[in-house]
Amino acid sequence: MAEEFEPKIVAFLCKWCSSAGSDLAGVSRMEYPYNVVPITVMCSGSISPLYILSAFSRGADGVLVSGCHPGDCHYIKGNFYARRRIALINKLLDFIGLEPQRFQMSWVSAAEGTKYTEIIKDFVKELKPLGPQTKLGRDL
Amino acid sequence: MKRTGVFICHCGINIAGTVDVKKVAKELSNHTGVVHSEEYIYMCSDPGQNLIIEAIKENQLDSVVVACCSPTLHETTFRNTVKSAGINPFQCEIANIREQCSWVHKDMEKATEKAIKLTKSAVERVHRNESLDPISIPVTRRALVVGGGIAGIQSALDLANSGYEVILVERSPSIGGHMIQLSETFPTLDCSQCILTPKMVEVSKHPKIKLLTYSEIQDISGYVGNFKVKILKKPTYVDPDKCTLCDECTKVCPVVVPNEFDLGLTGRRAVYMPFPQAIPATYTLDIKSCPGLLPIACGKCADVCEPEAIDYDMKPEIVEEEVGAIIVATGFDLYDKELMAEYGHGKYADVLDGLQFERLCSASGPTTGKILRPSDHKEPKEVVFIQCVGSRDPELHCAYCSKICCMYTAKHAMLYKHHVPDGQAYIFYIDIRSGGKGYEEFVQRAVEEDGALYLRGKVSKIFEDKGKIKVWGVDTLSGKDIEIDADMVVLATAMRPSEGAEELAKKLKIALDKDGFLSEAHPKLRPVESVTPGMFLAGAAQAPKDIPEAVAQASGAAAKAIAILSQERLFHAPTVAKVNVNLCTGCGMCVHVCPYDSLSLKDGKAEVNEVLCEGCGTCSATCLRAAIEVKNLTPLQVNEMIGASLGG
Amino acid sequence: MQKVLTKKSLPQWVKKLLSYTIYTPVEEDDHWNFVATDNPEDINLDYPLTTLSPKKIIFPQREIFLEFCDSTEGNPEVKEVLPAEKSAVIFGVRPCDAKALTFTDKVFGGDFKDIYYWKRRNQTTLVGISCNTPPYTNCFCVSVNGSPYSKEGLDILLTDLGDKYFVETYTKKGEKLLNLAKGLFKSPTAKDKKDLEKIRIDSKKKIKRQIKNIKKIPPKLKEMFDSPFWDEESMSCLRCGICTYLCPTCHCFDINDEITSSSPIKGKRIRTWDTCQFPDFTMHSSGHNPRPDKASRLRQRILHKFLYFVDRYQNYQCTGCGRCISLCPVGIDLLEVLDKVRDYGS
Amino acid sequence: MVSLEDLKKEAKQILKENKVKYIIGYKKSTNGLMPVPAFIKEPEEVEKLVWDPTCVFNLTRYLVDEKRRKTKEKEPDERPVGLVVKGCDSRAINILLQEKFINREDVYLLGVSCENTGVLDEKKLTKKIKGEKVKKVEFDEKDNFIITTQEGKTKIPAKEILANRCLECKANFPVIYDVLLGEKAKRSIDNPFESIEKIESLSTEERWTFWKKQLDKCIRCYACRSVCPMCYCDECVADTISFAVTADTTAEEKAQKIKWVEKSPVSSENFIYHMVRAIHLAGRCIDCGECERACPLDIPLRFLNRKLEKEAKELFGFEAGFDPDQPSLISCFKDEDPEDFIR
Amino acid sequence: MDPNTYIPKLAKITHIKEEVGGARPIKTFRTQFFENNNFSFKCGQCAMLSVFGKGESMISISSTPLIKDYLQFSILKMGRVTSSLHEKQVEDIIGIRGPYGNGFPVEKWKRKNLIFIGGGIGLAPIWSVLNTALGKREDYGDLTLIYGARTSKDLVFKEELEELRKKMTVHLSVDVEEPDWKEFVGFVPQNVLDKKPSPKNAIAVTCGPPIMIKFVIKALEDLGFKDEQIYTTVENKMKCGVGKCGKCNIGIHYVCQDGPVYSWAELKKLPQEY
Repeated sequence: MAEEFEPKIVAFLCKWCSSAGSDLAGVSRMEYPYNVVPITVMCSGSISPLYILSAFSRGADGVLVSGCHPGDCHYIKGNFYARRRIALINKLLDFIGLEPQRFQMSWVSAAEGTKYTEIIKDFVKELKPLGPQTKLGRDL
Repeated sequence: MKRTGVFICHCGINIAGTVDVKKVAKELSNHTGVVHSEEYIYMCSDPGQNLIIEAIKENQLDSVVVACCSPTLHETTFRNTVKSAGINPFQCEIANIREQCSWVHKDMEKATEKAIKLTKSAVERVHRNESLDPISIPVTRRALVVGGGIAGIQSALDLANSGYEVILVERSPSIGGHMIQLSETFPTLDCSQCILTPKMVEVSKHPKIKLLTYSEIQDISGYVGNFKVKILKKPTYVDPDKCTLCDECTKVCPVVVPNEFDLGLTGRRAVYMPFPQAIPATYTLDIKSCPGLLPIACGKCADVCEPEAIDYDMKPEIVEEEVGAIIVATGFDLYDKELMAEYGHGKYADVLDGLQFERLCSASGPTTGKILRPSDHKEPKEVVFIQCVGSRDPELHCAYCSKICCMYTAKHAMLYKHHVPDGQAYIFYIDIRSGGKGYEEFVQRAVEEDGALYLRGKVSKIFEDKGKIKVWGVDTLSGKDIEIDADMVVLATAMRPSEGAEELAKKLKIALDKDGFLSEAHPKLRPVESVTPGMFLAGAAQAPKDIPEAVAQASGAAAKAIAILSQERLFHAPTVAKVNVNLCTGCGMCVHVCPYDSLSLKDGKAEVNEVLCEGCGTCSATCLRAAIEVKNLTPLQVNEMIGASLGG
Repeated sequence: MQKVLTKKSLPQWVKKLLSYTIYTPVEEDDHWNFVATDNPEDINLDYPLTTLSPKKIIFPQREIFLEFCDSTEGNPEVKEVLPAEKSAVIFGVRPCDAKALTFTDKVFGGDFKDIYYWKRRNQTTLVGISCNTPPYTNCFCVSVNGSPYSKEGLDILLTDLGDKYFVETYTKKGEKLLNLAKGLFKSPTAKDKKDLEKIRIDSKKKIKRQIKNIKKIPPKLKEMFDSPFWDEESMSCLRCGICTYLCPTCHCFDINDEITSSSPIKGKRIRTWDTCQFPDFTMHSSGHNPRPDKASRLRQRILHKFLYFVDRYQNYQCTGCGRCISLCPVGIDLLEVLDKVRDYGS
Repeated sequence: MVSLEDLKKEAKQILKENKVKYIIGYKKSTNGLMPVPAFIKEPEEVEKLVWDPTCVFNLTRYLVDEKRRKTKEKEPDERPVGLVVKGCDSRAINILLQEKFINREDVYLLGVSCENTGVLDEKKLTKKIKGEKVKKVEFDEKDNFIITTQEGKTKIPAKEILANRCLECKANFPVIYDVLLGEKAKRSIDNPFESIEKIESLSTEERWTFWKKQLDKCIRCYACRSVCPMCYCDECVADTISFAVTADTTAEEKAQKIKWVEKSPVSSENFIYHMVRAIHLAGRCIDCGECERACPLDIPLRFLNRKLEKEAKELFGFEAGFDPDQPSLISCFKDEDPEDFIR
Repeated sequence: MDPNTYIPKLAKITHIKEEVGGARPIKTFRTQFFENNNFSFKCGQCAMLSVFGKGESMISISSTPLIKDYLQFSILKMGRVTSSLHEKQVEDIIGIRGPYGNGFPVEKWKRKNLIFIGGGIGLAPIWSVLNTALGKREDYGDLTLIYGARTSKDLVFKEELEELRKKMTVHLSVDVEEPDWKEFVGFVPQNVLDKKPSPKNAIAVTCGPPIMIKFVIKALEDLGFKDEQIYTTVENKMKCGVGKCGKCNIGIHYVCQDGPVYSWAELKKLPQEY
């Protein structure tokens, strides 16, 4: 039997909420799939659409962007800017025909270890049937 | 190419139990730019740290990655370690292979693979880290306290008594806040005014405290250690220096408006003193209710004022102050009665809220301490107290618990019984929360000594019928329907952030939580700090709390402020934004998005005020030209980290 | 060798050539392009002009030179990557585009032969089609020593005689293609030859656009290097790469390493087209740029084609295809510029 | 009706009065149907100016060149540049003002209204008239163009030869100008995003197939960004070389230029390039359609920008280029911005 | 079949010397090929150095062809490739292809006096000719070096220059005054005018920043040098090294093949696009 496809996910997590929330998942020993590799950034507002495109270009099967809930931003309003920016890139990715499941955004607070766990579990579950992302992957 | 050392911590079996640390070390030793790679059982231990120091010296390392637990735990530890070995602390990065890896995965092979990616990602980042030195800034050694309630008073006094100048700004004509309205306080039942007024007097007399009442914060700029504050001093139209407190003016004033101090149970004139012990002790002409100054429509008060203290030409004044730290103690308001129509509050005169009942009980109150119905001035014989009005009701009102209502309702029941020994107090409650020193005993006393009847359940209907307030409810313990013909109903309404707190928070750039209270920097470890450096929180502005808690937090905030003010210079994280002027076109989009006003345009190029910048990087993601980036987490670094995270 | 081939037999001939990769002009969204096909019926010789010339097959926009892998252990591995060995036939090559290849032949030849170019060049047979009517509004091949039935660079030239093609072979490669389907080709009759002559004379006449006195242009250009003329003429230029990328004679390129992994370093060294119209083309890494503005870049393009190349290889580096004129997004008209050059100062 | 004579008169006047450095307008081409950009310096040259529905170019792009030239000059001529702008072009002016790329006093805008029509699509027109030389293009006010060729007059319904963008245009007259020629004609577009909706209605895989086929054609001649008035960056993030280099630029800085996009014109890189361009134009693209027109391979690039224009409108109520004082799309937010896509 | 000119041969770095530190560092590298070291070149020629993953850079060979054991390159850290070359260590492997270009016509210069005039990193190509001349000392007349840099720290081959004084005339200069500097202070062209080399039977070879070359040539002309007596090198962007990619094209020349060495007489005929 062929080995099951294991998607590669890059998760951009803001330092104060989502990264702390995912740490909490760790502290609470909540198990979730290993497919995700997190990159902690200061604020979801600092996530440039270029990062997302770069991740897909370098072969990510899925990309997650996660920040503080609206109103909870450590930097007051960074996540509001992120929400706009990410909405646009999300629409664009969908428009060019990337499977919508491959790009997700979430609000995960420092207390939501469980939510983070659930998000990753569901993400992996949704990505598996899609197989590898080859549309934007760099093929030089 | 940098010479990087990689150190992988076993964390006992916490990491090594799931991650093949030897394999990680081996894989990393082959990574470009890594000249040393080893693992050890506890990197954070003294021997572990020494191992890093030794390796740095032996291999002339110029950068270090420690693969261990979350950077929130030991980043500082290891940065200090490398510093002691002569490397700039910013040349050390942490790969979190515990919380993000070993603790959440079981399959050793896969977890090891992920740990390698995480560590490589940190290596790629550290390869491009700049050596940075903290940014040093001078400190203005004065403080601002916003809000003159008990929390603000306590903070101001603590600061002043430590030798720092304080500017205390209060929006109403007198300090004292809600505490000065209370009759007695739980659990000791000592007189609220008696314990507060000495502090208020101390504030007014303190040489280090500059008190600005009837004043509001208009604008704030600057940063920790160096805030510039603009305070709007509203005109009182009464010169306090001339006023002799003769009270002639109020006698002639033709206007009567509800008295805020008595929560509308009494009236006051347009020119008034809020309450007898008001600090500052002076009169205020309330311009909103005065028939009009320009042109003078009435002028009676001025006519009778012998010392000519009434000054209709008084203008708003902007006071500018420079301070190093700010304590926000803007307190609370009670939940708007308009929103609580189902309890008949505001509709039936004898349905009161907790604060109104305090005034009824107070010797200085409208009834001089007699508990009488507002409607007919009769002594109520049956009083229903209802807890959790507006609190703990996520569907319709506030989701949170207002925390103090259980205690003050018990106090109210007790005070009522003391005033009306033949009366009966009924208390509807969901459950009783009486955590706190002497609190549980206090509630028991209300039940046992003062016969308060606790009914577990919710009130379903309140309506007036033949001079009685009918209260229908259910006792969920017995399952029986309850109907009480009450003479008075007292609602323990929810505490809300005080009106205007949101607007102030925006000016101060302090985040609000979902309920509108001011957000602390960390719920456990930094409960009195706001997310904005140099700004601290005290009292009910942050969350519902009782007097001792408010006072404790106020002192805590003062201590935190003193920690800043006691230093000559402060140090600010140097991981701030920097502009590539060659690429910047001066479009100003970054200036627009910066939450800290740290960016500005100068000669058509963006410029960073490093002291204000918190390094969030929103500017960098906004810039279309990649002309601005945050040091040590640049797009190049993130891009390389993406590559490493995907195993290439 | 001269033959005739009935139009109906064309697919049959192509069928015999299926061991080759076969390219033919195909219409896609309003423009024509050379596309590989294995269906003989797809061959279309009645088309205007492809947007990109067959240069893109011989000298593809992207060519992998080598693959490398450099880990921290051991020596870097470098692997030469050569074009696949596969003979190809391009049908429907316009004479101007074929002639252009004779210029790139010169550039990619010389002391250092470009083996990537020559491998593709040598394994490709070019089957041309005469332009009985100008395929493009801006055709001017006649002005630059070309003709609508030029054989330069071609292995075979077909001329449409109505129901058949007049077939001429000029090389062994061309003859080989005919020999694969000997039976289909007949010897031309006298009438065929006469028809051919007539069509050819007519076809030249039909070309409307031209440069008068082109010989005067190179000496004029030599004097005009420092002229403000270039500033004026380049005002509307956008510094895009259309004129050069679409030019069948332009050959400039860039070489870059493109990596797929940074540790170990894995990647490819890749040649891509480049153009003198891009500002970074000549920019030194110090930031110094010998051709810093649009004016100097437009001048370079014109001078290279109508002066330097002439001096070096005794030919204009232009075959009169007209692509740069028709597709310039701001309507810069090469012929108008050259007219102005010729008349400049007089 | 825009009168060419009025335009010439105005142009002549401002040149005579030395009010402007020069005027960027349209003149007849020596070749092809469409007029070409004209840079008029002398009052007598004004006669060259033309204006009719074949004036497709967005001339605001030349303000980028003008600014580059000006920064190099030691004593720059501070007079404004005269510029002929259509409705869509004028929105570009607003964006350039919004982004402080130009100051209002840098330009003297000769606004021309498209009134009830728009500009022609060269390719559509060529097909209709099959190689004949066009002598005159008029609009008969009844949704038809009258095309005069040597063969005589032909009447063609506007819808059949108007540029695609004009069929969905919301700015048929200039929104900012110093002089306005023609009427501020009201007109209604049934569905301004009709073309986009067609693609949106495809399935994900169909959309992918569509775009893959289109973007695989790209030869990275960069005409799309060269012709775009919004692509005025000195150094594009899609470039692999550092452009904005001074003597102080360190070798590291140059060496560390990120390669978001490789130079190879392969599918993945073409996609990233065009998506980066689209995302950078979000809230800035004013739908002048120049990228699509300039593309030698007819890639429908306008759809990418148009899609984000649609989303900006629908999600955030944002329309670019109508108000130079509003913050740009991604440097502002509303509390109620949609977040239904966020978990 | 013709060799594939684009494929570099692997070579090991055998020696690295830091010549200049600071913000514009220069390092000298010596390399040896893996397989047969027979790489014959003429002085003044260049080679294309590869760092895999970064690209290629055209660097002039600063060693003399008389030495067969190694190739020497002195490299100023400038961009992507040179930066990564600067990160290389001894034993690291790079790619080299070449040699490219015309080289100095040293054979024609026999029995002439040679004056070398260099600025900064411009000494690198001169170094090759200079050492060739020194190696065949009897073939040439007087040898003079006039060399300068911004500061004494920016001079390359500092130790070698001291050795050189024993064999030929060496005039050094720095742009601005500095303590302990006993030689000329000022720009190289001024030093040329100060030292007044004689044009008689002489060839002047100058190399350095474009602005320096311009004024050196002017100074030499003032001293009576004829156009044919002045040689310099042109440094244009190069990618292929074999006259095809078009980047270094000036007029009918491709600098990588037809240059980089030009006499002033030849260079004058070319458009000023370098």
